[in-house]
Amino acid sequence: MDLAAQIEAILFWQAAPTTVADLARSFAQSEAEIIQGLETLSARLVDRGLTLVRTGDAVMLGTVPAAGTLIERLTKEELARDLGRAGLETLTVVLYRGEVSRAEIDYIRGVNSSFILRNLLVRGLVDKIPNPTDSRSFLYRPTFELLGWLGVRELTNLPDYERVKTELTSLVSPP
Amino acid sequence: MDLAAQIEAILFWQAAPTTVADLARSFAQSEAEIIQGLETLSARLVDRGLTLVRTGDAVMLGTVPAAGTLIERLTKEELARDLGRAGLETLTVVLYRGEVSRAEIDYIRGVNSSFILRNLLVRGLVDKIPNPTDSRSFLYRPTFELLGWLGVRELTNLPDYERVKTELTSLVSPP
Amino acid sequence: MVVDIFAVKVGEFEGPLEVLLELVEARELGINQVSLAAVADSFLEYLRKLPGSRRSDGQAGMAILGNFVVVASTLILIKSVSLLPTLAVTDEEQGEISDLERRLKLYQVVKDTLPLLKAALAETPIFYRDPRARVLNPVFSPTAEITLPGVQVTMQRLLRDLPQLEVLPEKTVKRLVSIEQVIGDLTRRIQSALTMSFSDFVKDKREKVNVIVSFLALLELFKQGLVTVIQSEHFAEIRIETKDSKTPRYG
Repeated sequence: MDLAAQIEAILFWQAAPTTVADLARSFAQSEAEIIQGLETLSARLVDRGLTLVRTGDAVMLGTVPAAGTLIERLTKEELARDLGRAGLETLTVVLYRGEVSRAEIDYIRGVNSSFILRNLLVRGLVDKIPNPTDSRSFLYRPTFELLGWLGVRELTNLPDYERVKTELTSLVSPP
Repeated sequence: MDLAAQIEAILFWQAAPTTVADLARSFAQSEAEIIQGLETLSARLVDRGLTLVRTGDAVMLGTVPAAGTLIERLTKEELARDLGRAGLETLTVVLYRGEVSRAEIDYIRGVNSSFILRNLLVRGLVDKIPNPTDSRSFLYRPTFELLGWLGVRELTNLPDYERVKTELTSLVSPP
Repeated sequence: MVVDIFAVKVGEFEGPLEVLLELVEARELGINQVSLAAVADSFLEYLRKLPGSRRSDGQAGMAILGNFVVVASTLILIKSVSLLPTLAVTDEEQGEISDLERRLKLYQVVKDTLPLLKAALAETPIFYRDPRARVLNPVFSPTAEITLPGVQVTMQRLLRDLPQLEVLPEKTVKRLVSIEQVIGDLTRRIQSALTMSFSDFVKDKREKVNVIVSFLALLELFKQGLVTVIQSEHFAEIRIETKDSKTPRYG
């Protein structure tokens, strides 16, 4: 069994976001080799029922969107397509900025976002990590769950990703 | 996408043994067609990390036996790792609430707890029982072993039990 | 149920940038100082009507109103400068003006992206395996962190961090407290600049003077009737209240 197949088995068993670093440690391989293995796996999954989803440096196995209609019917789980405008605005900022502080979200939206952020955290659509430049605050970032609901395998597949990201970034930190 | 790929997606997501009859119903196909699809899927899974496991007339997706040693080692490592803040928080909520749904844990913690709950389940610190008010979800409760470890005979012996219970109840179910 | 109370608190409010952008876009204008000056009156008018209809929204409504007032004060500044280019503007004020422009452009990018995101959410999702679905043979494996004192401290922290009623951010409070003063100062500055350069205006069309007079009237209205900020004691909670609207008397 080659590395790609072994990675597939581990990702299936974990059923949780797994970083490239974690995989490298588990297999005692370099991160480059793991990335190579992930690419092989990804290529193998073309036309299959499963797909590899990536956020930042983590990966997770998911079902292909084409199989989603049936599962959607079976789960009866509705995302909150009732996210509302506040939710959608906040998700847009988090998705296209990647990792973003609450201060920046508030600045862009012009209103306090603490309640909507808590709501999105509870729903598992965003998660928070300590802010490396300010230990008292957090950075918010998209989760696999969110990418799943959007049916995209990685952030770069979001609609108009490059344009929107560039516009937001240049306005947030002007040259 | 063909039937075999769709079956793969469903089995992946179900994470439980599923009968051919169930699959036939879900896909509105004959059992013969489902069996054909399962054979195609089985052939495709050769040399991959996943395999089709059959028990009686039920099938499920599992990891290949060759990955067993690795998974065993990773499980041991996972069990030896510290719970961390997220784990302690979740465990604390389960202890003070006694029997609690994931939605309520998420609300009290202000973040989603799916992944950390799995960790607590694997460690035998909490177990889950069907939710009497919602058949699609579960309630989580502390295990006897956990109470033994903490040296409390009953939950009411937890520190500040009455005060915490009152505060949580007033917050969780508003007047 | 838990989730329901939460939804109410999150509630839907139109934010100030959303309103301002709608005003600018309704006139098919780009985002710049000129267009902001052009919609300042409409924005103040919107704000004047806002509190009455939202009085029942309590604390959250107050916080929203606070955000509106902050944007309004910058718009008043922009409008004043546009009416009287000779009006002296400090660097800080100029900074506030460019900042509002920039935020509005940012908000526009976000707003234009919403339909794309909505469309993506309507697509079929990717599903994952539920990590809790199949946990086989759990082995009781406690760790040294799990102690009664640890559990007690953790619960205290959780209770402390439960969502509280919205508290206005300090910066907003500072600006709210001084909003009347800001308007008062500006009104005086505009009036003196107007006296000083009145001859310039006479050369211009007569309407311009009318515009300035009516804008001053609007400011006056704002000052007298729109918003009262109440702080019962130092560090106490700030409350913004609306007075019943009375028709101001202007000669």
